[in-house]
Amino acid sequence: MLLTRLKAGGPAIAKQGILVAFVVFMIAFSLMSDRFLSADNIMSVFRQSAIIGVMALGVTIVVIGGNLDLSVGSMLSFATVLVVDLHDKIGPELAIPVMVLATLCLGAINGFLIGILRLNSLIVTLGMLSVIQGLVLIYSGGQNVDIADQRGTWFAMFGRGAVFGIATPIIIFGTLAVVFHVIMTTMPFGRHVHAVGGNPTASVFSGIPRSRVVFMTYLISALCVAVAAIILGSRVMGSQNNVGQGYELQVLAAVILGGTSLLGGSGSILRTVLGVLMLAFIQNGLILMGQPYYTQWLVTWAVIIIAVWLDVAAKRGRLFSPIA
Amino acid sequence: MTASREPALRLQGIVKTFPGVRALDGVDFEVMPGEVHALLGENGAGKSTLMKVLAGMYQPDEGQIMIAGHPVQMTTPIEAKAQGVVLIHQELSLVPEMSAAENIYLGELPRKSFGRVDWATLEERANAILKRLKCSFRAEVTVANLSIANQQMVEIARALTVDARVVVFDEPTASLTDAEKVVLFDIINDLKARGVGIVYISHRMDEIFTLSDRITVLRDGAYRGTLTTAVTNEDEVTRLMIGRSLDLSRDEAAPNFGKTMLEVRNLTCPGLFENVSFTVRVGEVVGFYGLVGAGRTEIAEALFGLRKPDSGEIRVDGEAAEITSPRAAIALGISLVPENRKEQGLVLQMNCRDNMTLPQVQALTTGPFVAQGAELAIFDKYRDRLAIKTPSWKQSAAVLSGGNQQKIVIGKWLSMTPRVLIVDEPTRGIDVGSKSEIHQLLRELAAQGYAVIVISSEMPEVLRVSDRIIAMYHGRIMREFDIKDVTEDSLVQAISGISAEAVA
Amino acid sequence: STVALAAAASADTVRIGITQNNVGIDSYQTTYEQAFIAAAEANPDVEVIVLDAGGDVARQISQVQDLIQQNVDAIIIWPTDGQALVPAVRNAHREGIPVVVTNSNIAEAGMEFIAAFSGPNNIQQGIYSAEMMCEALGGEGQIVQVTGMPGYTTAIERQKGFDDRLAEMCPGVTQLDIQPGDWNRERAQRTMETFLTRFDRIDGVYSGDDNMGVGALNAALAAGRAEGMVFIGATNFAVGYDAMARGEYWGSVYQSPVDDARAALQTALDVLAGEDVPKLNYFDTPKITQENMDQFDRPVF
Amino acid sequence: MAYFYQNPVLRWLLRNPIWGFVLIVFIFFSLSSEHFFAARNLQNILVQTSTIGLIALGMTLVMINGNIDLSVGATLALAAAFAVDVQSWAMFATWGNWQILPAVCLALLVGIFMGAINGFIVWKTGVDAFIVTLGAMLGIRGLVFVYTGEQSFYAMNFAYSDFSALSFGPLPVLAVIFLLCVLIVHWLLSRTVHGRNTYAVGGNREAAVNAGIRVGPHMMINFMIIGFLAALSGVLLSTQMGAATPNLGRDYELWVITAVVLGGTKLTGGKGDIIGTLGGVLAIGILRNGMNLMQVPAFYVYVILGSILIAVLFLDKRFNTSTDGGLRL
Ligand SMILES: Nc1ncnc2c1ncn2[C@@H]1O[C@H](COP(=O)(O)OP(=O)(O)OP(=O)(O)O)[C@@H](O)[C@H]1O
Ligand SMILES: Nc1ncnc2c1ncn2[C@@H]1O[C@H](COP(=O)(O)OP(=O)(O)OP(=O)(O)O)[C@@H](O)[C@H]1O
Ligand SMILES: [Mg+2]
Ligand SMILES: [Mg+2]
Repeated sequence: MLLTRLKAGGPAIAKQGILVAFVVFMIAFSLMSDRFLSADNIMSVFRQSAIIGVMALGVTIVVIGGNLDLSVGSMLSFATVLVVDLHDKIGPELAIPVMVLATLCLGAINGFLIGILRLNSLIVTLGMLSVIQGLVLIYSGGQNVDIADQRGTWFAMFGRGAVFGIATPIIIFGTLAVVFHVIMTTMPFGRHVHAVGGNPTASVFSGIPRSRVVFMTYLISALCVAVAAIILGSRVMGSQNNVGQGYELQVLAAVILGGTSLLGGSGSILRTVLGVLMLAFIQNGLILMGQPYYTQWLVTWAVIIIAVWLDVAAKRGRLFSPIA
Repeated sequence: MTASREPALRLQGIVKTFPGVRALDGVDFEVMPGEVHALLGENGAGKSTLMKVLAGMYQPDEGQIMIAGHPVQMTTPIEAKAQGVVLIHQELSLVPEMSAAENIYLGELPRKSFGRVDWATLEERANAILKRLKCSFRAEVTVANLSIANQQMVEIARALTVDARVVVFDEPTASLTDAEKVVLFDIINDLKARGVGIVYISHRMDEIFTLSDRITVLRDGAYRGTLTTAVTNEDEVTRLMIGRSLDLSRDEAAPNFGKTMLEVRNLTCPGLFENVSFTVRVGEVVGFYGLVGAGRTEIAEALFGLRKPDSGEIRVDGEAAEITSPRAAIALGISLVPENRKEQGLVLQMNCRDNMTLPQVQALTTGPFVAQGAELAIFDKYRDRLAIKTPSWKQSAAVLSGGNQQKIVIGKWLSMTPRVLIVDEPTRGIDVGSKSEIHQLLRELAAQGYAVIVISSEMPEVLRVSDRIIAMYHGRIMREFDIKDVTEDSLVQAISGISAEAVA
Repeated sequence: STVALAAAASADTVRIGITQNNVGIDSYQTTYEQAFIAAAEANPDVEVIVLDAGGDVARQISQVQDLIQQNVDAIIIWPTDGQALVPAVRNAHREGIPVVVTNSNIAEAGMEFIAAFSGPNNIQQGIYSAEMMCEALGGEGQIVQVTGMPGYTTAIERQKGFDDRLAEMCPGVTQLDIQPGDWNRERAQRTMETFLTRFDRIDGVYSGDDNMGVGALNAALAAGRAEGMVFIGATNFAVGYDAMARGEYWGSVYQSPVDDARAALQTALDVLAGEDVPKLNYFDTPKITQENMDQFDRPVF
Repeated sequence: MAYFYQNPVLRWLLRNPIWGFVLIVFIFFSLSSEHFFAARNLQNILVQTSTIGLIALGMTLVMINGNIDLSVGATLALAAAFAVDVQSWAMFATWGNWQILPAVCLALLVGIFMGAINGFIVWKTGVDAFIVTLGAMLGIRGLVFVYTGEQSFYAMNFAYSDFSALSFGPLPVLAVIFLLCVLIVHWLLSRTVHGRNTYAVGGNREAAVNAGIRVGPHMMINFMIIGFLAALSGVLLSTQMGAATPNLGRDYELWVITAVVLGGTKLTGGKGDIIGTLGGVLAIGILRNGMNLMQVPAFYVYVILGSILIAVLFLDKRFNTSTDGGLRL
């Protein structure tokens, strides 16, 4: 049925392979666990996915611009350790801007090396992943940092608070998603990012400041990490030196699941949100069903491939690749 | 060609649809052994699509393919090859990092024991083929280092590697020089003499009439008819193709040149061009004519801020200009329609409208947002003006036919309303109708007060659009002709360096 | 972390190499390293070479090779994996270099090649936690468990000790589910949130360390369900100690990285001095609960 | 300066800056650590390099193809688990030391099979290899945990771990196997039709399809080769440990890719060679070893390693002027 529709070019809905996969999967899970679709659980998953989600927004923009950012994981460790550590030392109203600035500096280094010097983004951000991890450890001396007075600080509102009954992390994530979606779809900067990612040469021939655009994508990515760090630090009220370890791949998986092409030039913020939610719901749903962690990994494997496959197949108009 | 013989190839009722496009609508086509059958049609008429169906790259929705009287299924290029069908692609289909020899024998490298490549045999055979094609380079050279023309020759060389039944040439001459064309035609005649059926796609009427035995015309994916070359004429073909006759005359309204808009003095980029000086006035079209590799593109790149000249001066509208980037050039009112539309002109996965407005998107805003209405207006205007064939502005540029892609790029730079418009090979791969429209457009633009530079390797083109022609050879300006004084002979001499001594 | 104290290495200076599991992954290991270096600095006759395997077994094996290559007098290993280090330890043994294993023990097959083990008993810690849990719940209830990083010895041993002892001692306590928290507080918090959605009644939570335990506590507090829930951890961290002081956290196992590090160095020195050292030197890791916590210093990490 | 460019050795080094870098760190560590330049240590470096190195050989093929394989670390762990566990299967109980043989064979087959799955999915679905193998990285690790039940396996038979201590003359057997694989893969890539097709598929996939290369099966073969090499690497690693642990090989994919890119292979495909890759893995191996010997503090190792990665990339960019033909892009 789906197949024949795909073949026929299909209605618009079938082209949103990821959306189809998402819906199918949500239905399947809700049949298997009665708690899955409860309001509480949905809110809880939304809240949990905010940290990865906010980072994924930034990385989506980097990837549309034709690059990768694997340094977000250790950058998150850096930013969280910094904001939590400074919280008790200089107070949250100073800690936050200092941390944001420091994180933006790291983003600027990425942007300089990749945008201006044109070094390969995968390796640069891999190198930065290592460098930043080292910097965190040197900064903290390898010790965990904690906020002493967890109850009495307004810093708590970012990770634990709620406005009109909606958890702040969800509001932050949602707002950023909408803002970035608007930037990417309706503003010149978004067009420039698409162009640079799609064809850097042609972009330069069109007078687009390619270096500056790429530089900016890394600043945005760093900014997202800083926001994620505020949510994380406030939620946990403490930080380990390696809190963000491995997040880079989860973030990337979400971005890819959202259908953003690693080749650059195409992708969508809103679909990244879908990708983030999908990964979060898989994890949540399988725990609700009492499945062990390795089953979660196996299912994630299958879901990633099937969802992206549907997406690719829908765009191509046939299920299997025509390559012999 | 006796009628009793089976056609080497027969396509019947081929239908192929893409989302939103019925690219082929029941096309019939046949080629006899030893026949050169030309396939004609406007940009986007479906010629390349038909040939890709034949070569197993696309699956037809309906219809039948028969090779030598037997129905066949072409599900992959491998099968097509096995059936003796060779397709020389419109867009180069080469691996740039590999040698010419490897590219020629791609997919069927000669083997020794243990699956090793038999390099000696490979290079011997490849060199023999290149020699037949009178190529000056050796088969060992890496393709990336070859000029576009030579890359085209490598592509053509593939036709000679297998015992082909049918060879399809899809616009093989788009980037060849006249000398190379002559060689190609010899090869085609040679194949023909050996009984190979040949499909020849081109937008150049002279070639069609020199080479072909029959002409089939497609229009909007539909079969329009087949003519015998010997008993038809260009006008009839053109009418079948675009539904009207072409006016190929040059409007002889007295040109009205204004002030000097662009002045270049002693511009030098060692190894590429040296001591180049010229001026372009408002209302004037200056044609740069030369062989491929003469350095014309490089001059354009320098004017557009893409290349740093060693010395020399550029003045725009009387003022010395420091052009360090395309951005700066655009700010000065310079537009460049680049030579290579796919690499330099388009963001392929981007839609047509966005491609067209890309250089000005930052200016086309209401508040912080892109004014999409204004964009659409621009797109509509140039789609109509250039007769761009696309189902909607949302279509991604990647799936447009080659000619329509070129038109998008031209539209993109025209919409900038520049003071100096540089077009590099503007009509490469464009159908006769649109070509004549573009020529007319360039003349009109000049009349409206643009200073226009046209770089072209086609003599009729420069002769038709230019007010002045600058002939280049090996990075130097050999001679400047006023259009009234130019003769074909003197032009040919100038660009082949024959008059070099005379001038120096 | 590096100390080359003996600038002019005298003849009676001993050179001891240590390769640690993954410094920086948590405060325990970092504090351990600092304490180890401090202890070495305090002893003028000791020169130490401090390496870190970053959690990678293969890298640790190469580090052992590199230490053998440098002809150190003794090697201290904090195994990333108890099984996988056996051949490396055997090599060192063959080269005549005594090996002291620290913190988490090497597999049975390697015991004959080591000079001594010094460290806590993780299985015993799991047992202690089970006993505390049992006691706190009065032998009845439903609990969940948040474990460390899957596949790592410490995590496995604590879980094993806990599971076995709980089943034996308290058949009335059921474990609803066990999910990993990866030694990561945020991850543990997430896991606990899902537990809270899934189970209407949770009486107790056992976490593989206090860092994760506090994550679980945070989740329960946020859901307003912490009241009456018993939180038990292991490796008492400062956050856990504080939560205990506030009465939110029931108990843990007190384990001092400083003791751990000093014991390891001392054991190595004893071995080198030719003293008769027992094979297994467990240092004491007592239960710490709200009742007896004033007998313990607040952990420095 | 002119001499600099004419000397063939120097010119070669300029084109392969990673080997220049290997040379520099080699000399640096030789001068600064008395333990570095010793036969024993050089053997160690080779053995330590072989783990990442073997996978890097396969990764070179896959990356020249224009693909990537992120699942190698997990495949390595799975193969190691099989290699160690199968030895103790009851059916081989009477085989003595020969029980190692079926275990190793099965482990290698598992590696090939995992590669085949990745390759098949890439071929049939047309989903980017990055995505397919990112999923597999998680999934295969899941299989490892299912198979091992979270436990480490150890080889009862010491003959297994003694194997890694064998040597041929001055070379440890693991180094010999590694170097042999280097030669074979180098031969495969530079001399055979399959090797040349590898470049063609990566250089211009569409052209390769048009030319009638069976691109799908071709890519699948390369995935099987990297699966095999990852499994071999896992087997060799498990002989060094006499055991297999479920977390074995975590992050290896990143190091492997780093080494291969440092060796000059393009992520976009079409360019690269084994000599460069060998330089890449040696560079990382020597750096790691040298920093151990010089007792660089753990926290600084991260910073130094990362910075050097970026620095090498920078130098490579400087020396290998790109193909934009002097355009200011
Ligand atoms: N893959 C595709 N997807 C969607 N539309 C396509 C695709 N390929 C071709 N088309 C459309 O099919 C039509 C025929 O294209 P084709 O390339 O065959 O034209 P052509 O006759 O070769 O033109 P030209 O002379 O410009 O090369 C065009 O409208 C083009 O946009
Ligand atoms: N036969 C050749 N041998 C060596 N180099 C060549 C050859 N032909 C061209 N080149 C070089 O390749 C580069 C690109 O040539 P291309 O074919 O693009 O022509 P061009 O210089 O851009 O000018 P034109 O616009 O006249 O074609 C030029 O810089 C030229 O020097
Ligand atoms: Mg065409
Ligand atoms: Mg040119």
